[in-house]
Amino acid sequence: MPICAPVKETAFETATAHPVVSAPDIEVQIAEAARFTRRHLIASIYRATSGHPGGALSCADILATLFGAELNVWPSSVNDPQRDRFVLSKGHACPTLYAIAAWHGFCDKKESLNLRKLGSPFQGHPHVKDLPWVETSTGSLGQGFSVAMGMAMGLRMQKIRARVYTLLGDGEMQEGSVWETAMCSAHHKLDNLCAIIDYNKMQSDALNEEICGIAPLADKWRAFGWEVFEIDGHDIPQILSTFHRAATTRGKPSCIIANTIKGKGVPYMEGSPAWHGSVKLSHEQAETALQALGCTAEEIKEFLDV
Amino acid sequence: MPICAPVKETAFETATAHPVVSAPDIEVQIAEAARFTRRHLIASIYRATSGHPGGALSCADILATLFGAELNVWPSSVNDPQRDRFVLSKGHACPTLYAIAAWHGFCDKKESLNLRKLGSPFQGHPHVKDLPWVETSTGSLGQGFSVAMGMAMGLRMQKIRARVYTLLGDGEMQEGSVWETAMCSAHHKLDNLCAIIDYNKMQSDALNEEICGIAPLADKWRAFGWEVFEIDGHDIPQILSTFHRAATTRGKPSCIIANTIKGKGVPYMEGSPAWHGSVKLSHEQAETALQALGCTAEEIKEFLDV
Amino acid sequence: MSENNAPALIGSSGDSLREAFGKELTRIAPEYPKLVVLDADVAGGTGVHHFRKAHPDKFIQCGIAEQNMVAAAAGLAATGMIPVVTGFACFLERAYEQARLSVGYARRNVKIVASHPGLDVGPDGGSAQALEDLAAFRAIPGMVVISPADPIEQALATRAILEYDGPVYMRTGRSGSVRLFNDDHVFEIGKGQIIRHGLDVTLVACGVEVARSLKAAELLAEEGIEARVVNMPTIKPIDEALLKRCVLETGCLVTAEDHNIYGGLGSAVAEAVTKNRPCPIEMIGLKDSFGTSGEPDELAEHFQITAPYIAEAARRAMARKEHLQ
Amino acid sequence: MSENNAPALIGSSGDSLREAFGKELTRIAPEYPKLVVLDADVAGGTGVHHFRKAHPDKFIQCGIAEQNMVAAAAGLAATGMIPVVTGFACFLERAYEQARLSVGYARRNVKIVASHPGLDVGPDGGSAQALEDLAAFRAIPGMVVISPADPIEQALATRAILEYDGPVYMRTGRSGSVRLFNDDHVFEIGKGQIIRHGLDVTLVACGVEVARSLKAAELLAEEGIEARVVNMPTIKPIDEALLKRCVLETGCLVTAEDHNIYGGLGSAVAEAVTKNRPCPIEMIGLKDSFGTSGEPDELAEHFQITAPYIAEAARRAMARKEHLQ
Ligand SMILES: Cc1ncc(C[n+]2csc(CCOP(=O)(O)OP(=O)(O)O)c2C)c(N)n1
Ligand SMILES: Cc1ncc(C[n+]2csc(CCOP(=O)(O)OP(=O)(O)O)c2C)c(N)n1
Ligand SMILES: [Mg+2]
Ligand SMILES: [Mg+2]
Repeated sequence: MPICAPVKETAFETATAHPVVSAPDIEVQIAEAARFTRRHLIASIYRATSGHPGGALSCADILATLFGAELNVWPSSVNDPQRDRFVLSKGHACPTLYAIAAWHGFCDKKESLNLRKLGSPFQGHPHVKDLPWVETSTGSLGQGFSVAMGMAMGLRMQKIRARVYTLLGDGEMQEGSVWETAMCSAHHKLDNLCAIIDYNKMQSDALNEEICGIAPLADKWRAFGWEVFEIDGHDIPQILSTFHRAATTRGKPSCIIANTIKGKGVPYMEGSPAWHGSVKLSHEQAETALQALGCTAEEIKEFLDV
Repeated sequence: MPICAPVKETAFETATAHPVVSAPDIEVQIAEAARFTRRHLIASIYRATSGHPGGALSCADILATLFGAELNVWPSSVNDPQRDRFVLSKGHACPTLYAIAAWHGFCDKKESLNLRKLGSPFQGHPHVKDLPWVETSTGSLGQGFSVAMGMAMGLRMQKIRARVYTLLGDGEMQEGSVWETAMCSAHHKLDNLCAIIDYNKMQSDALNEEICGIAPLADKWRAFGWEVFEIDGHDIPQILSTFHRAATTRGKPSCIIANTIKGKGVPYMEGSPAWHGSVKLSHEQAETALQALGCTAEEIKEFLDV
Repeated sequence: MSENNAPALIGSSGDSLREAFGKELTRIAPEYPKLVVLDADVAGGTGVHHFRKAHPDKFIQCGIAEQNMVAAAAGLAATGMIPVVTGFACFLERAYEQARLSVGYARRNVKIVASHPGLDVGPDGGSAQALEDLAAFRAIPGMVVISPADPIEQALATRAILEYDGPVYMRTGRSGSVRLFNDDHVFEIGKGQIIRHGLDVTLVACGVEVARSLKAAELLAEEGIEARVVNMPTIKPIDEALLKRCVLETGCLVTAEDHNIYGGLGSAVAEAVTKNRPCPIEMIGLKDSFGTSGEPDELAEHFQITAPYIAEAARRAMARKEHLQ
Repeated sequence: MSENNAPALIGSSGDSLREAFGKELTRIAPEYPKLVVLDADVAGGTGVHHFRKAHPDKFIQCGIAEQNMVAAAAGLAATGMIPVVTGFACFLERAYEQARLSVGYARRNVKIVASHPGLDVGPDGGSAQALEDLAAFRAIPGMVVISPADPIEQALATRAILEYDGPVYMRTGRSGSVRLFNDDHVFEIGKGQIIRHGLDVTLVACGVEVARSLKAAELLAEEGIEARVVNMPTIKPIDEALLKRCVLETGCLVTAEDHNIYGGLGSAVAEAVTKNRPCPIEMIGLKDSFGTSGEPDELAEHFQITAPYIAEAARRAMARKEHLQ
């Protein structure tokens, strides 16, 4: 397993401060974290014999960037009221969250491979119990977003300048409560709230447009009063700069529509809803995936030997 | 009580046919029906000692037009599978529905004044039981719209060319399930579905924009894939022609945003959310309201003597 | 005319449970700096208009969007606030799954306070009469479920739920209510009380049915039957010890609630009784039917949950007890 | 690689309850021309992918929007269709209030069929394990609630709910299930059956707990205890007559369900028993706790709802019966 030091293990910084590393440096670090994240999540889903690889892979770059450069939260500050919050509203992608958390030292890299097992805190969907850095329990689409809005309100009421980030799926846009939250957040001018949509064009069964079309998505969010950014969700510099623009948006919440590829990084999964979940990866499939993600034979052995 | 013959007591017509009366004639008849409706609902709410007059008055012209010229449903055809359906999604405005139904002979004018009483089928919110012309039970905002969508699907599956109309409140736009239905109806290209929004700018407690802003409303519906018409919801010729345009829209559902005045027709109620509900009308208030609605002293006595 | 022609809001009598709740919450708010109240455009009906007026900065208007409101409350709680979510009982059911996951499963310190429960909403009709809320919320693991009987108890319960750390569902009520208790009344989550002594039968009730059970006990007393009356404001966790004692001492029970007979107080009592010492139980409540329009008292009569029916149930329970012996 | 590298879907074994449901529905569909199936993007998990394939024109994809789906089904029913709403049990709770009003109150002929109930969803974890669905839906007036025990019964129940005119909530299951019944098995809404004879204690179970209760009876038999086993696939309306008989003949009961001990089968049985002839009841189910990740069988063990725990509960129930005599 590639042992890389986490990007930040430093002291607590203020809500608006960003790590003082030069841009290219941090981009390289984030890319490395994203690579680790993809490998780790494939391994954990393989070991679990079930899970949702497609939507976990599509958001790896987003989460790597968020944890690598945007969130002012470190293992030492998980209980600090001043910390930024991240809510994984599309809870089924938690292997990505566990992986990036492991990368940054919130949990043990090896232990967090113990996914979906009885007694493990790394449940099939994120649960607050036993994982202090999981901000709320999710798994039922739509709810995490509403909870995140409540957090943004709570922080503002307590005059805490931290920000709240939440990641939603595009299929999740079909849940009505998402639009309740969108409307209410805009009404309350929650500019400390940022929703990122993992726009991978696919949901559980098929393409969004086959199941229930959500286009034009940006128009919807604008009509609901949000500042909207449309980006390539695998372009780390673009994600970074968009987070910055979102953080400086005043008077309304920000929505980042991140165009992504479901299964990104594992060629045989890319662009196929079949890999949404709950799928069981064979040893060969996991191996092929890790090869595609650049693992050495030794790393593959370490990841897959249970 | 003004005894006027219902506009239609004729035989059943096809889904697309409109009554063969000249335009001015029908407009006069609808205006008369609307006048009756407003008087009747004030009387029934007065007698019930509770109810929601504001939002009942704002939709009187819309319902009078719908029942007077658009819906191919008559007392003799309430069980005809080919009939058009009307769903009052903002169920608290049912005194308007009961009044226009009484006007058209679906129920007894006098009996339908017996609102909200034990044993009366005219409950505080519409219920299918004992009232065959009530198409679904409503009262919980948002649900009627979803039910209407299901009806539109059911009719299409059975190759019935009838149309489904539903009336929603503007406060109701805050319910997430409304946007689920909006998205799903557009996806399924339900051009036999027409949603009318009673845009009276007010809800239970205050103005929409104080509670939770819903503007820009037309943009929202367009972004959700609907054909949108914005009209004056008290201008009968405009309502009529818009129904016609909606009925000829193909490939998508139609949304008519009807700008209205809450409490319309009763000056002291107009523009005040205080008259939303559940309010008790004093005898004097009811009298003043009926006077404003052009009732003679005799008619007032007949309406208010319990 | 508009000024002095203000509408008379229905049921805003000072002795309703919602008023007791709203006023007490407003009064004690300064003691709970993290308290925040959420509303979905029905503040005028839940009693929290008092709170909004006094503490506008602690009042969050969510619009007509109960799902978002309940999950948002979980988010507020996650930041250390103490959110009190208010609404009409039937519409709060819209957020059942949010109450389950974001509140219950995450075990957030959220208080859901529901007015207009049971037949209480009266003329609005069956659509608005929540007769399944106690059952639904009781089934959520870890959720405390409370239904006080009078304004004094409602006020005490209001403080108690703020003191308690965890998810709570509490009923209030819109109708004018009978005052049953004095200022020295004690409310403790999980505890019921014997409020009338008797050894022939125990009437276990919550909410509006407590007053009716007391009346039933009077009717029975006229026949020489000594009915014990237990006020059981906490439906979950139910006071098993007290029930055990009542079964031992009176040998049969009647439960009375403004709720479906399936899943609410009656079931909680039946579960406890069959788990400990079983005895005959007769249940008063709606017999798996929806409500309809009418005044709450008329409806109570219509659906047979008033004192005479409770008394009749007591006679049946006693007859069954005899039969067993 | 993409072609022959197709993912293996978990739990799609041919003997799961969802498969039995999905296949039977597909098979008998031609007999019910008004039948229509609704899905919220989980057809692959509920068994109705079979139906979609065979009858695409009778399949409505609603997207991930359970609220709209359930109320839309009411609308379809209003036009004379027979809608079968499918989904995972936990997510169908999202539409609880729609089930209450648009389906239950309007009494529409809608069938809500929920897969992944209880601990059945396993590794997905506590968020997805619906342990309160029987309680919540049972509380809705007029709602029939069913939880079959094996594929044969599931298939029979599938036809039975289509024949029945009114709202129904029915569980299926994703895990491979034990086959208990032969082709001559009979399922009738509202009827339970004695599937093993015995006079010492009755084990009343539904769903996956029926097989476990049979195993418990075997364990007990080794000790010379003759446990009767009752399969109770209809939780509502509960078979009161059968329960009465069991109480009379065995004097004590154990209930077993993959559900919270509050509000489900155990409560339904306790209500019926205390209403008729009371007796000791021990309840097996989750003790008011949420689930967690793990394989269903492991979880059943962890939460103590397997055969040894049922057997132990039977011993407790019998001891309490003795004590009473
Ligand atoms: C309310 C709810 N309904 C259904 C599900 C089941 N489910 C889990 S993931 C999923 C598809 C999600 O699609 P999307 O949001 O696009 O996620 P992604 O593509 O990023 O994996 C569904 C339907 C759920 N989790 N929550
Ligand atoms: C789900 C739900 N929540 C709350 C209510 C209570 N309620 C009844 S009417 C109303 C205001 C509705 O406002 P609007 O839709 O604008 O109706 P109108 O102004 O036409 O009367 C509210 C909040 C309800 N009926 N349903
Ligand atoms: Mg997607
Ligand atoms: Mg309005």
